[in-house]
Amino acid sequence: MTDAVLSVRNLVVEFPTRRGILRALDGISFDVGPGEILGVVGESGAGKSITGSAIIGLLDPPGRIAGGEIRLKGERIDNLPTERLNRIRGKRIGMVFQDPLTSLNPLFTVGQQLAETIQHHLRLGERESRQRAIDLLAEVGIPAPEARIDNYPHQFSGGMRQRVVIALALCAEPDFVIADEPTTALDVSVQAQVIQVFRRLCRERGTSAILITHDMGVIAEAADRVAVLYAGRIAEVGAVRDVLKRPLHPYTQGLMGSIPSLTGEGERLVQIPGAMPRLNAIPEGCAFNPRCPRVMDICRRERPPLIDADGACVTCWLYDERTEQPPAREAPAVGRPA
Amino acid sequence: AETLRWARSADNLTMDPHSQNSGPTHVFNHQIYEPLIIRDVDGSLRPTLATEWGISEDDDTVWEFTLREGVVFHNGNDFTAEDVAFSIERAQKPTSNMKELVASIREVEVVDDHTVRFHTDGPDPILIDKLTNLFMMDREWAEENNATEPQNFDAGEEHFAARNANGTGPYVLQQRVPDSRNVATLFEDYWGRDEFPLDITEILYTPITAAPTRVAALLSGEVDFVQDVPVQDIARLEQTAGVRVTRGPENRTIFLGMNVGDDQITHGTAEGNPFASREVREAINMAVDREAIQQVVMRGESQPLGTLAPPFINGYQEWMGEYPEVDLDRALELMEEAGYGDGFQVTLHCPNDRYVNDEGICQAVVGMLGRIGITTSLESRSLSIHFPSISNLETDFYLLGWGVPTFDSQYVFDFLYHCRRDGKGSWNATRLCDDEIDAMIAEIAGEGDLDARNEKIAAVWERVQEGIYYIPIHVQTIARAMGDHLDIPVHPENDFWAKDVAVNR
Amino acid sequence: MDVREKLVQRLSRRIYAGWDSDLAHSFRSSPVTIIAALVALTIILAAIFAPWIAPQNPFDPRQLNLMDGFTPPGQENPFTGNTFLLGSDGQGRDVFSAILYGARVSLFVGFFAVLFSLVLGVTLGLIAGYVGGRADAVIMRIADVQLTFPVILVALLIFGVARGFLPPQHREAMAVYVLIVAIGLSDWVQYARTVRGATMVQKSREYVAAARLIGRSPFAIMSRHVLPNVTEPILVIATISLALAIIAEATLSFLGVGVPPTQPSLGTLIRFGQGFLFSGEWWILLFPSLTLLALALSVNLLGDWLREALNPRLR
Amino acid sequence: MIAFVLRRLAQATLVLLIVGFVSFSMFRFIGDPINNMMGQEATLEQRAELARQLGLDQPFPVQFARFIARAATGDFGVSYRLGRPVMDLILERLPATLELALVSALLAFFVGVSLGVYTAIRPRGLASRFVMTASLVGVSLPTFLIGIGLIYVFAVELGWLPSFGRGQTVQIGGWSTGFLTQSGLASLVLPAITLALYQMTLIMRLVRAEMMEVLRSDYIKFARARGLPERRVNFRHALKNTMVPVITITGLQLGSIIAFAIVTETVFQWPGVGLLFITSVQFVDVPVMAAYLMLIGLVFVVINLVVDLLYYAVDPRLRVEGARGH
Amino acid sequence: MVGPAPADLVARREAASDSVVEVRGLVRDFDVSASWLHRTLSGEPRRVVKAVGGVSFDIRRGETLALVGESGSGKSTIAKMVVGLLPPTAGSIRIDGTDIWDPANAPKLRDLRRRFQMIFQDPFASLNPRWRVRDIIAEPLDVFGITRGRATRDRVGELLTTVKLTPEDGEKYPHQFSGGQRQRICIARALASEPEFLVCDEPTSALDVSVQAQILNLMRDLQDRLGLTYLFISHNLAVVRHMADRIGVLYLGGLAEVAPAKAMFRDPRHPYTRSLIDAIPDIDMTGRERTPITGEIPNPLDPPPGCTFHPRCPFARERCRREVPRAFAEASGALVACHGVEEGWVGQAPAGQKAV
Ligand SMILES: Nc1ncnc2c1ncn2[C@@H]1O[C@H](COP(=O)(O)OP(=O)(O)OP(=O)(O)O)[C@@H](O)[C@H]1O
Ligand SMILES: Nc1ncnc2c1ncn2[C@@H]1O[C@H](COP(=O)(O)OP(=O)(O)OP(=O)(O)O)[C@@H](O)[C@H]1O
Ligand SMILES: [Mg+2]
Ligand SMILES: [Mg+2]
Repeated sequence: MTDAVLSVRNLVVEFPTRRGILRALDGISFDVGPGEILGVVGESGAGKSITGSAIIGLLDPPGRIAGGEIRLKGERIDNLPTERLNRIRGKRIGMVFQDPLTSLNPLFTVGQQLAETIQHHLRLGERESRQRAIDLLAEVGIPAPEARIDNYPHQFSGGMRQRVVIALALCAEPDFVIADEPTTALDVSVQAQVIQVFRRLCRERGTSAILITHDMGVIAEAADRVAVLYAGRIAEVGAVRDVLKRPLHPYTQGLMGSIPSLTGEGERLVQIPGAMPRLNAIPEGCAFNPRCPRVMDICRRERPPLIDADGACVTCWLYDERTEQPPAREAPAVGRPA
Repeated sequence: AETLRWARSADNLTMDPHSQNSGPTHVFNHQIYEPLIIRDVDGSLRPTLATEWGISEDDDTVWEFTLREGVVFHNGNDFTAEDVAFSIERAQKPTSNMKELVASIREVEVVDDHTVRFHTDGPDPILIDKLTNLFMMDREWAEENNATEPQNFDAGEEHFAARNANGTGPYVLQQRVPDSRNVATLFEDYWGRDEFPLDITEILYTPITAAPTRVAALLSGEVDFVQDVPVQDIARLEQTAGVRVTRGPENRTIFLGMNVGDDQITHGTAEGNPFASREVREAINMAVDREAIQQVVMRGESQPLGTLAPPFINGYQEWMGEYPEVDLDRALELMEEAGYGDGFQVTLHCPNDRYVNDEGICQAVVGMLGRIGITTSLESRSLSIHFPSISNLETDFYLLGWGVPTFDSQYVFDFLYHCRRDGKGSWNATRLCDDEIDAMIAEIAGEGDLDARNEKIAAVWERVQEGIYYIPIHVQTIARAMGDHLDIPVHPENDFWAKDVAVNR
Repeated sequence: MDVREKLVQRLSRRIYAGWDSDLAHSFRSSPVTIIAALVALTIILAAIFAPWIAPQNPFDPRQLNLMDGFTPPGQENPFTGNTFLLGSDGQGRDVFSAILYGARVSLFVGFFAVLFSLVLGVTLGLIAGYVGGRADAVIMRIADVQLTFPVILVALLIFGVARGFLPPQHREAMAVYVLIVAIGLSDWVQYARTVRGATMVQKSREYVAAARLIGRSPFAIMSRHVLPNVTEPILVIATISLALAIIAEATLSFLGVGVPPTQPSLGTLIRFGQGFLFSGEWWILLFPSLTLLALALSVNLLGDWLREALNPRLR
Repeated sequence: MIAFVLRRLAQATLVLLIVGFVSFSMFRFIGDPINNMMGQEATLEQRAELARQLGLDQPFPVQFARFIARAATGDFGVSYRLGRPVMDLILERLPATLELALVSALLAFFVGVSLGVYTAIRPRGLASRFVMTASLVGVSLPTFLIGIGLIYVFAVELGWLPSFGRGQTVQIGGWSTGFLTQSGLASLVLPAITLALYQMTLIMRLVRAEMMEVLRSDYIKFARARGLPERRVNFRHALKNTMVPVITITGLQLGSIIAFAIVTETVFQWPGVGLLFITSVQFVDVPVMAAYLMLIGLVFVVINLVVDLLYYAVDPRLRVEGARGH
Repeated sequence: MVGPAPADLVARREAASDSVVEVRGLVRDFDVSASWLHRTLSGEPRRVVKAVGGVSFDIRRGETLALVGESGSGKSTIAKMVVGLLPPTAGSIRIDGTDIWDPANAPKLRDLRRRFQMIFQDPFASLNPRWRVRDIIAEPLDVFGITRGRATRDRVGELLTTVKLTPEDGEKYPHQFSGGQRQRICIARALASEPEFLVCDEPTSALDVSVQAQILNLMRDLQDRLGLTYLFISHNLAVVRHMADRIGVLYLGGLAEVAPAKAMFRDPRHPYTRSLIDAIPDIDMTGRERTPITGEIPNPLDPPPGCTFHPRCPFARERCRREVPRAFAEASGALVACHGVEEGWVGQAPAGQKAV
């Protein structure tokens, strides 16, 4: 896809640790089209945040990109020197972190933090920056922005702080935004408000985005397409509707089944036995094979490739032509646990 | 104008001239106060505030002094016979530390402004020798400032004269910050302006406790003159360009004192008082290896000795200086005889900033005594604690050094052998109280005839040597180091007068 | 909450978080630490076994021969014919033996001073942190006051006080204990503060609530539940303050208020040795100084390593 | 704000009272003040009379109140050793110590903070590793050895700097300063370095640890993610946040410099209060010990107060929440 | 597995009233005032957080009552009071008819303690990292003197098996387990004293959905097998829907509505309940628009007068601003504290349709 705003190919991220090299991401590939919001879901530790950090070049040391490439509008942005990266960060790629409390420097006013970013990227004067900051605050729905701009972060409520963080990420009008669990720390009622603001701004500006979360509800509501990560690998990428309604990968199927539903009659939840492996103990072949109800021999031996199936991409041998039983899409029906 | 930057290990304890009879105190005070006469480097007496002196021909209990004319105190007052009378009386007060020296003076008679007569209890032929450190104060100044009694040093009294000085000496005290800085500048109206070189116009006296710092200060040229040069550094200093070292024996013996008088020692776990037994003392005397101390601790800078009398003084005889061979077997036998075959334990108190390698000597002694079963714990401390504890009888076993400014045995007897009474025996912490000895000492004091007197002195020596009341160790050699623009010879009393110093640049 | 308290809490949480880090591994992968451990261990063992290793007992004056004095390292003494590995000092003490015995004194003082302050500080810290309220306020105010006075000052004061109180004949024998108390007393605050902070963190953890739920007494909770969880910061502080205590002892001995000169610690040996700075008997100063440096440095390195190894976020 | 200051002042007073109590107890119970003052020959009546004069026959609290009242006016009695009012002795020596402490504190603070920041920013650099290791050597060497070493190298072998004392001082009012003469300044160098070294190491390590912690925090990551230049992130965002806790601890450390000066002053024969104190300890000169204790307590309290106010100024969270909040 | 309930226990269960837990007028205030000095100087009044303000409910035997509400609504505070970790400011909590906070009942409390237990939110924090799992589980056995020695070992093994771990796991330390396993260890510990009543404070909110499913299923199984009664606390409505028989909705320390689970989701009565259900993201892609509640959660230090929800309530009228609504029973069995519902001016619009 040449028109993709962001395209990630075979991304590998490694952490050298005391016990050897830890592969946190292992061959991740996806594209994000213009104006598109890609949801990234997965269990804790699946590598969602690492994906975001890798794109913006902020992997915690000693983490490093060990393979693959990341292109922003066709231009490679992995392994850029810091000064070049600094011109991309904030200006072309914005970032929103999970915790609005800790994302803001407690010792500077909200206005100072906004203005310095605007000044730096847009080369505006002090007064213009300030004015723009006020406008932005208004845009993300902070009431009385003129008054609040000189407040310190701790004087804001959680939801407002998260909106300030979004304003900060968007203040230089980037082409692309990465939002890493932007609402996890918030209450349900406020969560909806923040997601709305985020979605509205992306739509209005035609900004593409990656929305990282483990809340399927948020994905369902805000994303166009979704990528499911499992143990540092992509399990499935597809349109939101397809993936949520008719998941292909047994893992996705289990995941969807384990979410208690509002309409279901309080029946037993689908339960995937076991837990996601640690990164230093990923089994051979398909990472999901020990937990998979439909495991085949090949799954224990070979890693499944990314397979195009029904307009979505899935890494599962079930959908490989070479395997004997080509299955159709089916409703989540992973066997009930014993 | 030339500043003499002068350092030694300890500060002078007080400016009050009669409060402490200690070397470092006197040496500094000599620059500011003056006695009637001083003892020169060669041991002779040199007229200072007195120009003439002598025993009256008619009465051998009278000394007559003719005072120097035209002498003024730093405050401008004239120095007169009144002041002499006042100073002597002051030195006789109970709080004085000089009272033994003037104990024999019954009365000071002011004949005229420049003549005084001292009337003594019986003849005192060596009175003059005792006056070399007896400084003259201005009566008026003392009275004005409520300083007519010497500072009671041991009681830590606040005292005007302890911090201020008004002497007749060549230098005027400008600043005194105890422990750190004493400044004195040339006195414009000094009587001896034309008599002495007086090249030095300012004296900056600093105590530097740490020996390496002191030596370093000289090597780096920050001080011009260092007393108490550590023996181990003499060689290095002698080889250093631009540094001159002078040395010579000091008129001072270093010895151990013991509590021989009490029934029970308090600083140890012995049953009773082992030191009361002559056998024990003899054993100790045999166990102390003076030659080893000389060779190692003193690096040869001492002369082992078997008596408290320095060889300089009147009354010293060859036989006294001899000391017993080290004989541990015999010593152990003696201990056995005394009933201390299993040994005993005692604390040795030792100064660590007064005499040459004092702490080292004590440590060596501890080892030597260990071999005859005496377990000694060593407590070393600053002279400023050590000396009061000796005068307060707070020690059973101690190291002390005794200089003899009078160059006469009587000085030793009065201070170290006489019982603590009648204003005598103030440095005798042995609790020795022997009426016979005291009587013998008293007889010397009364003897006008020098030969007869010397016989009496010899008798006392015989008696006290026999008693082994102290364990003499040695006479120490002292070394002074200075920049080579100076040449300050060693004085047997470790005295020194800045006014005599000629500077050769 | 006081900002400083918050800070302490954060620091202790940071240290705490490291309980499952792989100590052994990080140890093996740090050559500096291994060397430090070896050095520290050698000195400590040598000190403990000094009576069996040392050719001479330098504390026994009877074994000293003054004539051995000032023998250079490895050379023969012209009078006695003895040779000494690291030379001998002015009292004829074998410098090597003196170092071993001196390290023994230093380590003894250091170890028990640390133990003393540890027990005191941990107890008070646990009480302050767990009981809170008035007990906390009182303990922490006392700690504030104590913090005013650094080790040396407190130790000097206690020394002064002890000198005033103790009967003179016991001063010598008690000197080592006075040192222990003096150094120990000045150091408890660190433990108390850290343990208090860590305790407050632990107290808010749900396992403590679970223990309360089944009716366990505060004492049981403090000793069985909280205490094992605050050991890492205690260990780190203890290691580092062992080095500090050794140096404090040396400094006090240097200032002349330490152990008696006939039973020299490393600090006292250095005090003696510095007199020979210019005179050519370099070994009397150099070897004890090197030993002290090696001991303190290796213990400090170990403490540093422990601190980092127990803190997963630093790796 | 007022409440904050008042609370701090109240705490400070409490601290001083406790310190006062310790000093007073020392005064009262170590040695016998009467013996110390009168010598041994005094009669029983004289003793009783002196006891009455000194108020020693009063109940303990009254004595303590009097002691505090007199201490508040700077009256600590007379030194047993030097026979002079303790306050005079201390005031005489205070300038020396304060000047030394000030220079050391500045040195320790600026060098310590710079090195700390440097090693935090480049934790893996060769220079950082060297500095970190060297700093451990710094805390492992007793101050007195450092002092002796410096004297040996710079005063004796090289002869560049003086080895002891304050050099020439100039009297300005009651203050004698060594800042105005060349020898005074030269004399400061070695002791100041000796005294500063240990604190410098501590500050450096503290700054480094805090800074590294801050650099890992989310807001720094977020600042980076906004593309702010490295310098701005390190020196504006990170440093300011680092300084908040560092100020407190550093403040306390610097406060103890004065007390630490005891050793340095001994080695360099620096005529300050530390030297006075150490001699007093050897002499059991209780009035001086007590006064020194109070002095250190006061210095600590003042520094603490200043640090708290600084803290208050730097951290907006405190300003808004009021004095203390949960 | 958990052994069969002892005979006397069964008897007691039979004998007791239908309610295991009766909570009446429970109030808890937290004093968060500034220091005395500060207040005096600035003339500020005392500041008190009314974390829980007069909450009453019953939990019937074998039933699961869930409490939902936003952060700070007082869920955990209630839980802590119910299990006796936090004393209430006012009101009473009776478990099997015994008021657990009545000092007169202190002697009985030890025995009573066996009968209720708690499972905490964070499985990482609720296990002592320094203890082996077997010691952790054995602690209640020891303290209550239930078993000794070998019997304890066996019982621990049984309990581990009950929660689908193996007895060998007892030798390990908590950090050697995953989050879900750790939560199971917590459950095993809670079951050790054979309680009848379990308080679960957000037991799965720290876990991933797939693990959450394991725990929720396990809890349901245990309930079926052992006849446990749960007070289940969560802010996740879907989870609550899945677990609860009845649901209480908390807002700012007060119960807005208590209703049977199905009824509540079918027909939420209180406007706050409605907006909560509206705010749930629609995972089922029904095309429903999410309508977030407007406004911010009010400051608990300064709660609005009258009905605390009125500033955010689309139906608010004058009365709501003045008068605190009292709970009244609806025909459906729901207890609702709302003037609008009581007076009928809050529309009967079903959830999902915007009611502004
Ligand atoms: N600094 C690091 N050092 C070593 N491993 C790391 C580091 N940071 C992350 N990892 C590993 O990378 C994996 C992916 O982490 P990541 O933060 O991307 O997970 P996530 O999917 O965002 O999880 P969560 O939902 O908990 O945020 C984790 O298993 C973690 O162990
Ligand atoms: N110890 C305390 N001191 C002061 N206020 C407290 C304390 N504990 C709780 N509160 C306050 O009481 C209110 C209710 O708190 P509680 O913890 O019960 O809420 P919650 O519903 O459990 O929230 P969450 O979902 O965040 O756990 C909150 O406003 C909280 O700030
Ligand atoms: Mg993440
Ligand atoms: Mg809660």
